[in-house]
Amino acid sequence: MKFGIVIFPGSNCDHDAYHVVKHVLGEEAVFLWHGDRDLRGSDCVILPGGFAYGDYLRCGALAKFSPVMQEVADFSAKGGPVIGICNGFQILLECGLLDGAMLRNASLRYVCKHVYVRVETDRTPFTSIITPGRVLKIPIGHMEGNYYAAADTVRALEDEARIVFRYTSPAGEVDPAWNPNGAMAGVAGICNKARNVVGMMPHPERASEAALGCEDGKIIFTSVVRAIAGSCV
Amino acid sequence: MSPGVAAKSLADLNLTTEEYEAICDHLRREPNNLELQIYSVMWSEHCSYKSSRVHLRRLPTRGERVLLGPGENAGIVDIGDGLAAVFKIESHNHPSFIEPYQGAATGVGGIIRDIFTMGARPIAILDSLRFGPLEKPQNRSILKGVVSGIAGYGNCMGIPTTGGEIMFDDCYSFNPLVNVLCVGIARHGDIHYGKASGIGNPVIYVGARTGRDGIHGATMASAEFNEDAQAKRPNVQVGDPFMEKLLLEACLEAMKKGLVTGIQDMGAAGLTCSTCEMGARAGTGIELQIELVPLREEGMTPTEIMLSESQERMLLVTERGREQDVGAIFKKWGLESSVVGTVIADPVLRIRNAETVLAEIPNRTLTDDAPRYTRPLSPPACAGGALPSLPHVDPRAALIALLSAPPIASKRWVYEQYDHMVRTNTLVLPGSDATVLRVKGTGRAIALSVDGNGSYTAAQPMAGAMASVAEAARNVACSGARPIAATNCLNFGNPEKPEIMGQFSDVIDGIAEACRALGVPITGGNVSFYNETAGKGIHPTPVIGVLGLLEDATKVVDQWFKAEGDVIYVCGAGAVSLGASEYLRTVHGLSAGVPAAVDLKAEQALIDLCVDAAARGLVRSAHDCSDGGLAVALAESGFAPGGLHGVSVALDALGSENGDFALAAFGEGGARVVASVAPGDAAAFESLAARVGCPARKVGIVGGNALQLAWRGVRVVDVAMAELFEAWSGSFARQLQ
Amino acid sequence: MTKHKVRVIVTLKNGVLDPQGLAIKHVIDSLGKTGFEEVRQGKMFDLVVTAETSQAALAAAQDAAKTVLSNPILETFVCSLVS
Amino acid sequence: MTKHKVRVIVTLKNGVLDPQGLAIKHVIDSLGKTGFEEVRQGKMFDLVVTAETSQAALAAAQDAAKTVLSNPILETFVCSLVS
Ligand SMILES: Nc1ncnc2c1ncn2[C@@H]1O[C@H](COP(=O)(O)OP(=O)(O)O)[C@@H](O)[C@H]1O
Ligand SMILES: [Mg+2]
Repeated sequence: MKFGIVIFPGSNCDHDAYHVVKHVLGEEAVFLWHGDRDLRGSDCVILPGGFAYGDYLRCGALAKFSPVMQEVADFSAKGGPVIGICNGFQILLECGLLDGAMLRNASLRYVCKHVYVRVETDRTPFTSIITPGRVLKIPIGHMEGNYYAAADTVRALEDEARIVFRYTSPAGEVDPAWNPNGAMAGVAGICNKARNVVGMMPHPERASEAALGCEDGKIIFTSVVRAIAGSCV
Repeated sequence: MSPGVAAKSLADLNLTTEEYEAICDHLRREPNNLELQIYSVMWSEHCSYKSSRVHLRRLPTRGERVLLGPGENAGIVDIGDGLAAVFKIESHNHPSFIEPYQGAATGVGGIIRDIFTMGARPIAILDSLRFGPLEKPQNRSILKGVVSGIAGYGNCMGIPTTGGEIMFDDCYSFNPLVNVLCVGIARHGDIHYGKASGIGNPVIYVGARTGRDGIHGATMASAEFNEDAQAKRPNVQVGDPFMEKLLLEACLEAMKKGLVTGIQDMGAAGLTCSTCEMGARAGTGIELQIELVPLREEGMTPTEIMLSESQERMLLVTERGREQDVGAIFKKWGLESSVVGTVIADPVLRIRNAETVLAEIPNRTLTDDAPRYTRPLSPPACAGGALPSLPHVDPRAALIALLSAPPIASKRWVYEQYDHMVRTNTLVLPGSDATVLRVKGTGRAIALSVDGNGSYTAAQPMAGAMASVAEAARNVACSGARPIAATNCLNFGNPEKPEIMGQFSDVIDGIAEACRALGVPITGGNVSFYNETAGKGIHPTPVIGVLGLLEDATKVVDQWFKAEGDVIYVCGAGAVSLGASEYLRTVHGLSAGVPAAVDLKAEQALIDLCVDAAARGLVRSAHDCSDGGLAVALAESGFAPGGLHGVSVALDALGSENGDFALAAFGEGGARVVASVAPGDAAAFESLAARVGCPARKVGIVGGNALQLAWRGVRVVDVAMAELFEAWSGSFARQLQ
Repeated sequence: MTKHKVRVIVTLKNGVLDPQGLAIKHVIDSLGKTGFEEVRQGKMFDLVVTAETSQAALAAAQDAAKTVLSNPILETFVCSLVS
Repeated sequence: MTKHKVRVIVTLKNGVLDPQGLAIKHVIDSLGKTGFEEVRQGKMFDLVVTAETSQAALAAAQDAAKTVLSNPILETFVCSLVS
């Protein structure tokens, strides 16, 4: 299957996502240019991490105006799987494809380290083969990952099981001490109502090879490969 | 001298009367004001290396792997598979004192440009920092500003900052040091140079527009600071990492498409430096149409345009007729490009405004033929003096004090602010001796470490310099990589003072000797003089970056103990001393004595052992002994990210009969590494050690929850690893609150 | 067509946590400066807009503020003409 | 003692590069919105200060603006009372 990885000016995890898709998973990967209105036949779109437009103004705020985002919106409206990682998540929020917004980390510092996230639902293409409750060790790297939404939005996310990943302790307990950025309800990742658009702050592409010390992230990519293969049969 | 050029205005330009006369000789006439300003910046210490060049010649610069030594924007070494590592270290000390965030950020931006200018894709950054003690609020705020500036720039660029070091001393309170190393990877055939070749070729300006930032930055870096440092503030440059990211991608794309004949970034002295250097290197000249330079501010004078140090700008030369192709690539990345001049046959820098010639200077007189001085030097006085006899201290308290001392305590607070994983090459995360980066598409990895020790160098410049080279090489070897090349950043006081030049000269000799002995030629570097405020200078602080090559990336070793029952060896030989040590400073509040002499033969044997043992898979961990000595190294080896490991060690086994416990536990120096070996590999490890001629003494085993040190049959230290870890891991953040 | 200067002030909505403002208040307090009850941080943009009338410039600025400069989930904004 | 509201506006000095402003202008232009000649970004702080008089509150805010809220190397500021 074919993954399309969007390059915005300032994206910097684009090549990392490409590497995992192509060289670790052995799937097809193509880059999608922000100025084009063409997803090049992608089966799944990845909005990679980085600093689109320098993250100037607000993270993700300027990227939402890129022509390619109209295509991504149409693709997702038709049920196509889309994942935003880190800055990609921020862009999905700014575009309104996902609910909520990001504030600066409670520490007010950029933080790069491994964290633990509990998978809350298997009802998204990106978690389709993960048993809910499983804890994954995946790194984060961001300055604005402090998820915020109005109280009723958070309630809706909870009620509809749209919180996909939550920061927890290694044992899977929700604990403020293991919340790296102050995110509301420990949100590390969410999905839309249709469940095909997922945003997450942790970087699974940085945890997909044994050489890098951790492979827990790979299952997120494998999940979507399986989900798409399954839906084609 | 012309009546118009008073001695006072020469002094303002940091030029001497003799230099003025030399300018008149070069030009065979008097310079006009623009020309004089251009000479002033190009002949500044920062650009011309006028005080250091006669000494730098003594550094070894050749080696089988060296593809390009000092002289271009960065050094280049062969790393096999048709690939090369391009690397260099730079200082940004003065700007970081004036405005820590922007000063450090633009320092990072500058060194990154030096790397991609050569056609290499930057893959990692390391930072070597010096601050005054954290007790002073001002030092804390400088540190915070510098760290967030490095993070702000590097993170946005998507270049991981994967290693570095931080040391503290009061001498850096008014003169923090910010040295940044960047390394990139290029195919041999893709390397580009800063040469203006091909008469008639267009000269193209790309990147940010020119504003009034940083005018006279190079001159500022070439003079002492005084109380009116604040008044120099308008010089501050603001970095735009987003612009630089676009510039990086666009330049690499243009190079890949064969559109770039020559390219150079605009760093110190901006447009002036890049135009005259590119011409001088190619034996050609550049004619610049100043009215074509894209400006950010209105009413800028030619002098301001030529001297501006606005960031994120590059100058490139393409073949005639390819201007549009170049323009299209930059446009795709949202950047402007403008033809601003032409390569000419006359070896001059000619600046015109429409038809009027504003300046015409033989370009080599600004570069190779700039003044060079053999400044008077006096042999450095041996600062340290003898060690007083030390009162007894509780060894356990001493160990805890050392582990929580800022130079030794965990730097997690710092490196968590750096994206150290982007590009997914970081095989060894920060915290271990060297940073190790895989080279995708090959089975190899490179390792890097930056090290320097101002206390050592202040006490004994030559030995201190040798120790820094040895430490950096040892750190790299601990990871299993063979050290292959080095870069250096020389931070000193005022070179017009003979004692400073004496230190400088000795440091060069020390670096030269150590680099030669360890087979790590110097491929580039940077000299930063005038690190003085109100007449008070810093310690002479050479910082050495060593690059190593790991043939098989899967054989990488880190510093952490892995398993209960593994055998602990102390490998290596050489004298150990408490002189100028962290123990003396932290526990006894003293700076006295001299560091141990460096035994380069022992260092080489130790490197061989580390590299060979890693290649054969015989070591589970290797950690060098540096600040805080053996006891600290043992504790640090036990602070494994996956969980703490206790150790039980008998220090007597080291054969330090005539010393005392403090010397054995906390003494520094010596080519020493703490290694752990699986019991089944012990015999093979020992015989390998014998073969390479490196002593390896079995001192204990990994296991338990405590660090236990025995001395003459008595258990002198027995402390829970958790307690040590708490002291070490939280200290830095606590002190910054 | 003349140039008009418009200032846009973007503030966090009431009730949205402002971690930066809190941290700044903390620093001010710790310096021993008293009386600071609350600090909230916002953004400010100075726009130079070419338009027929100042009202047209203001409208253009309002449009930019709404679509680009602010995030309706977190923020509100006010635009005003500067002489 | 009463509570006073003071607004502090911090702007970059003239001539200091404003990368954010440039990037924002670029996006506004690319959306086809015309007439935007310049965008410069600044910061805004709303302070609630307890003081005897509004003048005292203003003076306290000015002091905080000078020592904490602005960086004199790059920025200038203006404080004003808000009713
Ligand atoms: N300024 C820094 N930036 C990034 N990493 C750092 C910095 N300072 C220290 N580190 C990391 O912390 C670890 C310990 O540093 P240090 O005590 O200087 O090591 P060593 O004594 O082996 O040279 C190393 O992995 C180093 O790279
Ligand atoms: Mg070390």
